[in-house]
Amino acid sequence: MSLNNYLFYVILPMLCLAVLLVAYRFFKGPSIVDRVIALDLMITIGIGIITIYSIMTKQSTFLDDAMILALIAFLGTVAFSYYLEKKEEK
Amino acid sequence: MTDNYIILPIIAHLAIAVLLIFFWRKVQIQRYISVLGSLLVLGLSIGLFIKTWRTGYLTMQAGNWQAPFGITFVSDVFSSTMVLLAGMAGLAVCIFSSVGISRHRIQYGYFPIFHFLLLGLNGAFLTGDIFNLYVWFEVIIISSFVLMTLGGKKPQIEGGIKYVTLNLLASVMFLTAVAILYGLTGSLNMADLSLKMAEIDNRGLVNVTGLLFFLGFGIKSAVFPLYFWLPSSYHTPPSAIAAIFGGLLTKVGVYALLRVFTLIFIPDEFTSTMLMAVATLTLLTGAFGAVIKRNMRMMFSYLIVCHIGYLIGGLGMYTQAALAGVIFYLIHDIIVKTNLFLVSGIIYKIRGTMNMDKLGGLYADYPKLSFLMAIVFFSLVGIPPLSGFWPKIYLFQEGLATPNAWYLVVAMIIASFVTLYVIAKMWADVFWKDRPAEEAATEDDFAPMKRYHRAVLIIPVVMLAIASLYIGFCAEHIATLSQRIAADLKDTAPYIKAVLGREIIKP
Amino acid sequence: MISAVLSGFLFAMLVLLFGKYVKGKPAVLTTLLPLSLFAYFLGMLPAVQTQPLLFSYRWIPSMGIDLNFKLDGLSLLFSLLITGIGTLVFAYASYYLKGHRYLDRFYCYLSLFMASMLGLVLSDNVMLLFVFWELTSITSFFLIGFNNDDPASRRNSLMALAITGGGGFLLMTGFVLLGTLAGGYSISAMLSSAEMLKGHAWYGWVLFFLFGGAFTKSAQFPFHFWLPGAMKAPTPVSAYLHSATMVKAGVYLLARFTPVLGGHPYWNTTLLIAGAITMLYSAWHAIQRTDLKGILAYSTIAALGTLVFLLGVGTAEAMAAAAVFILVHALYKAALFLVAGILDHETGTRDVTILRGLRKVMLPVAAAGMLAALSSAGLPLTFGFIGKDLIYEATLHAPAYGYILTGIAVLTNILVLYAGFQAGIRPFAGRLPEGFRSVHLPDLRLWVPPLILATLGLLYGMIPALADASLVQPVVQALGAVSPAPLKIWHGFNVVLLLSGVTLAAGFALYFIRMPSARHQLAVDRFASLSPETLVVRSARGFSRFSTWYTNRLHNGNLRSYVHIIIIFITVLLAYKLITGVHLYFDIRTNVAPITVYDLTVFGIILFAIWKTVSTSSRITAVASMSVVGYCICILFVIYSAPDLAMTQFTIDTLTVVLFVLVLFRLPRFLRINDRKVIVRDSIISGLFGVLIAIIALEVMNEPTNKETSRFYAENAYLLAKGKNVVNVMLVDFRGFDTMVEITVLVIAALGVYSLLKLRISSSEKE
Amino acid sequence: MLTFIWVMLTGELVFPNFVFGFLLSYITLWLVTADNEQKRYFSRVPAVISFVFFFLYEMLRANFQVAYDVITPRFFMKPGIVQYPMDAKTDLEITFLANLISLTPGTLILDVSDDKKVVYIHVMYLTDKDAFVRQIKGGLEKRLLDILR
Amino acid sequence: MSDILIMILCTLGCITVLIAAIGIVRMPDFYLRLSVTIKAATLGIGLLLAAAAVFFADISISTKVLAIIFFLFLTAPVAGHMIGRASYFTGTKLWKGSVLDELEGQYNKETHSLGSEDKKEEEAT
Amino acid sequence: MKSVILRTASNYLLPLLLLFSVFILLRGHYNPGGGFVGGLIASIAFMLHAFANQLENTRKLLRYPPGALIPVGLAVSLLSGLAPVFAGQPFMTALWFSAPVPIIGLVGTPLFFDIGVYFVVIGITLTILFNISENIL
Amino acid sequence: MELLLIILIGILYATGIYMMLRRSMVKLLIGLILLGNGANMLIFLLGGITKGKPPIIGEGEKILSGLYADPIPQSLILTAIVISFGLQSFAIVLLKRVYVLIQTDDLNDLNTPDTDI
Ligand code: NA
Ligand code: NA
Repeated sequence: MSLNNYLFYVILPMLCLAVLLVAYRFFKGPSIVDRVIALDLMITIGIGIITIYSIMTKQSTFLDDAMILALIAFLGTVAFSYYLEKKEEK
Repeated sequence: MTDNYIILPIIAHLAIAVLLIFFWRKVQIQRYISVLGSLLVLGLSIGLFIKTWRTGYLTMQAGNWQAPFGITFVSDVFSSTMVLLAGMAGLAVCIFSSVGISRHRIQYGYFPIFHFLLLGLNGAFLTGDIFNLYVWFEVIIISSFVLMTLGGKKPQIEGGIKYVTLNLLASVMFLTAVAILYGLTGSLNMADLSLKMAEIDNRGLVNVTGLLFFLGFGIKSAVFPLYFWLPSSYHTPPSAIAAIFGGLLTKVGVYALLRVFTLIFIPDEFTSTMLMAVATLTLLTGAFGAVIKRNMRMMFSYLIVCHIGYLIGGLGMYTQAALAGVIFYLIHDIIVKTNLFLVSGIIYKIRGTMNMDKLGGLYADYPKLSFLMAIVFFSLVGIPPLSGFWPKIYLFQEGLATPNAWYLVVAMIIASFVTLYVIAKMWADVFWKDRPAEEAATEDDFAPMKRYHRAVLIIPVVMLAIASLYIGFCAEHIATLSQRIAADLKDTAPYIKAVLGREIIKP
Repeated sequence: MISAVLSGFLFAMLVLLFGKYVKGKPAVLTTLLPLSLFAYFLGMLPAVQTQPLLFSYRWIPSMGIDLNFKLDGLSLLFSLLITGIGTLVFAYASYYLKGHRYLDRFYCYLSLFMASMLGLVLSDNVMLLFVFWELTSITSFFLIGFNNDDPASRRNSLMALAITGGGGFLLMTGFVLLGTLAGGYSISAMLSSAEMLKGHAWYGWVLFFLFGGAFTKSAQFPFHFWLPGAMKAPTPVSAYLHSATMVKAGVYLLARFTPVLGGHPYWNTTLLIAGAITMLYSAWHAIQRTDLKGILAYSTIAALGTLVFLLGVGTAEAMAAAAVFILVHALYKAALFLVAGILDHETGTRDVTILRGLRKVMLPVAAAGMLAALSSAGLPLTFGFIGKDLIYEATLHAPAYGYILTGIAVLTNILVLYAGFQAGIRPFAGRLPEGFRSVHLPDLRLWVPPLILATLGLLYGMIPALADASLVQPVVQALGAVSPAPLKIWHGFNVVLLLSGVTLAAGFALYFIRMPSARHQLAVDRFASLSPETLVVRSARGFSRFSTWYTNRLHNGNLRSYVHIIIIFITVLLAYKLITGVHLYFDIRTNVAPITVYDLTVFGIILFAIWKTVSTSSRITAVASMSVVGYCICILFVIYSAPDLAMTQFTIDTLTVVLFVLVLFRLPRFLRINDRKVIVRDSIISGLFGVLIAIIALEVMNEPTNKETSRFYAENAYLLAKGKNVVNVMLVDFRGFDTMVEITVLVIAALGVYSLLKLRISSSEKE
Repeated sequence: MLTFIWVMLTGELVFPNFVFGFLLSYITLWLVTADNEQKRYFSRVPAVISFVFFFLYEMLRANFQVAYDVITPRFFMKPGIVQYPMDAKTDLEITFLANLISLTPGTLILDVSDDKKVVYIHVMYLTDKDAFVRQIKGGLEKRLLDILR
Repeated sequence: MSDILIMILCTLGCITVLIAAIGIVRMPDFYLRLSVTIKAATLGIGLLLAAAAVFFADISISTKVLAIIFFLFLTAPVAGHMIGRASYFTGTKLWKGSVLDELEGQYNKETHSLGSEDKKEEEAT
Repeated sequence: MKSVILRTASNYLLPLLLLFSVFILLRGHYNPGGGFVGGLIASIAFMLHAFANQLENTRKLLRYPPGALIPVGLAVSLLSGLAPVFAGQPFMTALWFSAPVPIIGLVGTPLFFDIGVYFVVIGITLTILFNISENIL
Repeated sequence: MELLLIILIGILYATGIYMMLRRSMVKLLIGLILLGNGANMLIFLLGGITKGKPPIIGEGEKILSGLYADPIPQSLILTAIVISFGLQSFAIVLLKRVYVLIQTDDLNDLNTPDTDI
């Protein structure tokens, strides 16, 4: 089994399964914090998918996207936690 | 042949705006820069107009990338006329604003944004690239959003939200249409599109695309039933802002419609009929609205809607004479509608209200000013030989000559009549009628102003009034101009040749 | 010629600018303008006898509109009336409005009006004519509303403008149509295509529009009612505009176009019927009135009806009669108005039930009034007699229904006679009441003008030849007919004379039997609800109500309903176009990328995220779900080879979330409004819209795309533009201008955000 | 800190730009930081490496435990929030400690008290609180502080 | 050879991620979910990235990968801390099987300041 | 938000992100990136700092209000577009220095244009973010 | 895949409009954002989609050859995204102003009829 096939038929489906599971949590909630961490995890797995995809297509360019994702997803989480605290304060 | 002169009216506004941002909060300096800058741009626009008039077409391939690969700027007589008009209206409103806009608004960026708006307008007029046009439209939209809500009073915000929402919807339609256009042709250059669209076999799809453009631009030009944002919002910002909006914003939509529907799409029978039907309803809707509104600026807003109907109707008829009428009307309308709102600004300054029931006595208090305003009002009505009259001849003529356009003619008659009536009624109420006694307490902010300041408010009105008198009395010039533009619009081959630099034989 | 027309405009400007000098004594000097013009036109008399004079100046040649003037008999007659009566009215007004605050404006309007009227009658180009036509309407508006603090004045001026202005637009349409059919706007040129026009399928429409203009201006039933209302204007104005000149513009128009369009059954029948109804209706009304100006107004309408009626008869005799009657009526009616003005001015009332015996205190005025009244009655030796004779002759010799027509004419004349006597004689007859003892003869500027007019009427009546060759014959010629016979005082004993006798006898009898009384007026007022005026006012109110309903219905302040309407409109149009114009097909098998598991995953998540965005009741969840949609799109961008896009979309989505979060925490929870109906309706609308867009996308995808441009970029990005990331090269070089504009957008947005957050305007500032 | 930046930057830009990287870092730092105490990073490289390995080992070990719990149907967890008195004093120390604790599966920093004396740790397998505290103190925190101080 | 290494790294990373994903679905309370996810994902993604580094075998790409891993390791726990703290404020309850909550009562609801007194040692929930 | 951990982390992330943003900016012509994304990343860095350290401190750190970058950036872009005009070329024609600069590669007006974009984007994003979060951060 | 994208585009447009028809201004903004995404995807789709070959000229090559993604839609979308970001941030701030004025984001509270100003 070549690397590409392995990635395509084994790794990617597993990652997709993982994302779907996390997405399930995102949609189910129940609380907003659950959604936030689900979102965070989805982005993180997204980084993984992009990484695998860049290996598959031999395009290292996509790793740049992975980098940006890694850097900025953090801001989103911080913003959400900020929201939650502020909302509580009110 | 490439000529950098074309983008001078664009760059100048951008440079002025940047300069003004450097002088953030320096109210007095900003006033001077802005007025001088507008003057400069007007000069440049005149230059551009003369150059274009002589040569027919000027092009500038930005970045020196030959069309259709780069972004092309084209100045034909039509666009240079529009730039010229924008320059005139811009200068007038700019002068007016330097006194008519409170210093707070100036401190918070009124002038830079004003120039950005004009920048957007000039860009939209001069670009030869459909996506670039979209971008310019966004400049116009965002600066108008800002101007609309500058100050943040509740009515402004209320109007602003409707304005913003519906205009964004228009942008989406525009973008959708651009997407489809690209999907069909792989090109964005309008001249190139003109050729490539003609080659597409699936005419139905081409027409659908045209329809999408119509919907996008239709919202911006406030045609029925896409006009709602206009009467919701135009009465809310300060008059100077309303003036530039009323004069130019809807017109740029019409400009785009004219461009797109002459260069890229040729209206098929359905589109023509639809345009005429829409025009009819626009005329009527605007007229009905104008009849009942007692707030002057609201009434003017409805009149804007109403008169857009003439323009769209002329486009629907699609003969050279009808297009000439549209152009003539456009020229007249830009000048007069701008002035109309400036006049309302002065009235507001004097009386502190726009409600006609509360207004009155202006004729007795300000006879000379009233006379000046009368010129504006009756130009709008089109009392011959004032400016609004002449284009109607073209439009009526073509309306009668076009088969099955009688309803449009009826609507035009009704619209003309209603305009006459509401303006006369307004004249009777605002100028003739005595001022209601209970309103006497409201102070007149105009009379106590320094003579110089008053002059600053009046001069632009005079300028534009002279312009509209010129349009009326020297109608020959405007008629020649309109006919030339209409001929250009009908025969696009020279335009395409000027842009693409090669001889084109259109099927 | 052009200077003759323009001098009035110029003068108006001068008056406006140097108004304060006009207000005092020098006011009477304004008379010099009409006087000199009168002299000028008088000098033209001999020249016009043979053939019309043409004057041409270029104005808007590219629209076929030039300053073409033509002085023929018809226009000369009107010009003389305009300037002649103008002279007298200018003089009269200088005393009548002595010391009025706005005397300067008055003269401004008046000279504007005079100039417009001159232009109107001299134009040889329909569009030019229309220009002046509208100017008369608008100056009339200003003159009727001259006493603008009076609400009735304002209302009536509006009414007059509405009717004449509305008619004006019809006329314009007619002219445009005429111009289109005839291939030009020149009236002279139209003469040559008269036959073609009459045979054209649109002849009826031309007439419709033309009559629309003429009837409204000349106050034909049912558009007559603005004219009595117009009497709110100062009396000199009424005399000038609303009796002698402007209202005759419609008649002038009809006369002018008789050679072009006349002679057709449509033409004649319509004019006859309209004229006849107007004559009878207004004559009847005239005798019910007690207000001097009311009486005169209605009798004016009757006269206008008569003129239209005569044009409708259409024979050469009728033309001659019309020509003479124009002059007759102008002379006596203007005189009567001026007299009425004097009475009003001196006694303060215009009520004929009160005014009595004033001959004792103002004999010259009484003389003027009496002469004018007699002329209007058509007593022998007055000009009116000749006029009436001609009318009867014309009706008797009419091609059809001669007796009926004659009957109508006689009846009208009896009533008009009565009305004329009421206005010109009754106030001076009888005993002078105590109250009027102090009344005295006014300044000669007031009483000389009517006297001149009335005397002229007598003069022409005694020596008809004076008017005949120089004035009447050229008119008849201009109307395209050959004058049957010279004017004579005495035709011998014939039916016409008998009719005249009957008219006079009946009229006198009526005068002595029937005293003016407010009761008559009241009797008429009972039918006011059926009068055309009421109908018009009612329908205007209905129109306004409808407008209110329509406008508020559509523009109800509710953003959502706007979006609804817009989207429905878009959907309907697109759907129609797609169904009718596009051959829908799609071949699924060719040229599509296979669907992979990650595609499906992303797609599935997007769907769920969208669902969540729509269905959640928590704002923050909606925002979070929306950002999921955005992130998934990023992944799609990555998968489909757009790394730059993915980056940008991702950063911007995150920033948008941050922005939302910074704003949202203040807001309460979502409103829970679960109106099922609304939701279902909205879903259907938006669903349809989405389906349409999808179909369009599908169809466009089927079309082959031309990749010429993108190939150029691919091949030249590095070689010419020295960059390897083609997208970025496009952004900064190939299409750098877009980027330039794009950052400008951002800058504006930032400025807007800043000012929106920081600026608070106090509501006291008036901008 | 500078080192990290520098490594990253040179790595990306392919070699011959020591100067540029340094300049850029310097400018950025000048622009940005007021309280960056200059320390001798280079001497600590071996300690850092050994720490990284220790940490990776810890992480893997804990991961397996959690993984087992996650995929088997029954939960064996005894979760709880523990107050952990820190030895770490400076912000940097606290941050490092907290991050590392969090990165270890089964434990998660919830917050640091305002007086910076204790951290609150959410622990998945809290059989014995004192044992847990001791384990952290002796292992992770000690090694970390060794490096940082 | 390197293919094998890549496969192994990928598989490990992938399993870790999957476990985290299962964890986030299965875990009974928020803190537990947070706990399992943050680092599992970090580790898993780290492994995947490492695979990429091996695959491209290029110094510039390796440093890029290192940078990403570094960022992840730096930010993920901080993010976990932020969200965990926020969730405690919003009153997210602990699982009924939890044995101890020493944080309870330590927060000042108004000022969000956090005390450190050791006051509730015996109160296990 | 009062969190020691976040504060510390953000203090270290800030220079890192800034550097990264410059990096993204400069390499845009050859790889994904460019002035726009670069600018956004820089602003995100500052925003993160503001979340952790109070807005006031971030402002102090910046010394100048971020809005000041707007006209500067716009002017840079505009001038780089205008430069070829003075050389007799159409507006926005790319002019390149003949010799490549070591790290960046070829230097030309498009690069300056991109730098202008970078500054403008930082300026506007921070203006928006800071103003909207005033009094709440 | 194109089919899925088309469905997605249709759904984005539909939900965008649907959200615009809600009473809450937040939903309205979200609707506009979704519409924007839809339009972007439309450009993306109609420009033709290609997997795994970004329009970046490889190391040592001088032109983009073989199969590559069309750069034009990408640059158009990029511009469109950025512009809509500007518009969105303005609109979000407008939302904030609205809250200050009426303490909620219910559009029904923003219907003051014909204010006299
Ligand atoms: Na607009
Ligand atoms: Na208009």
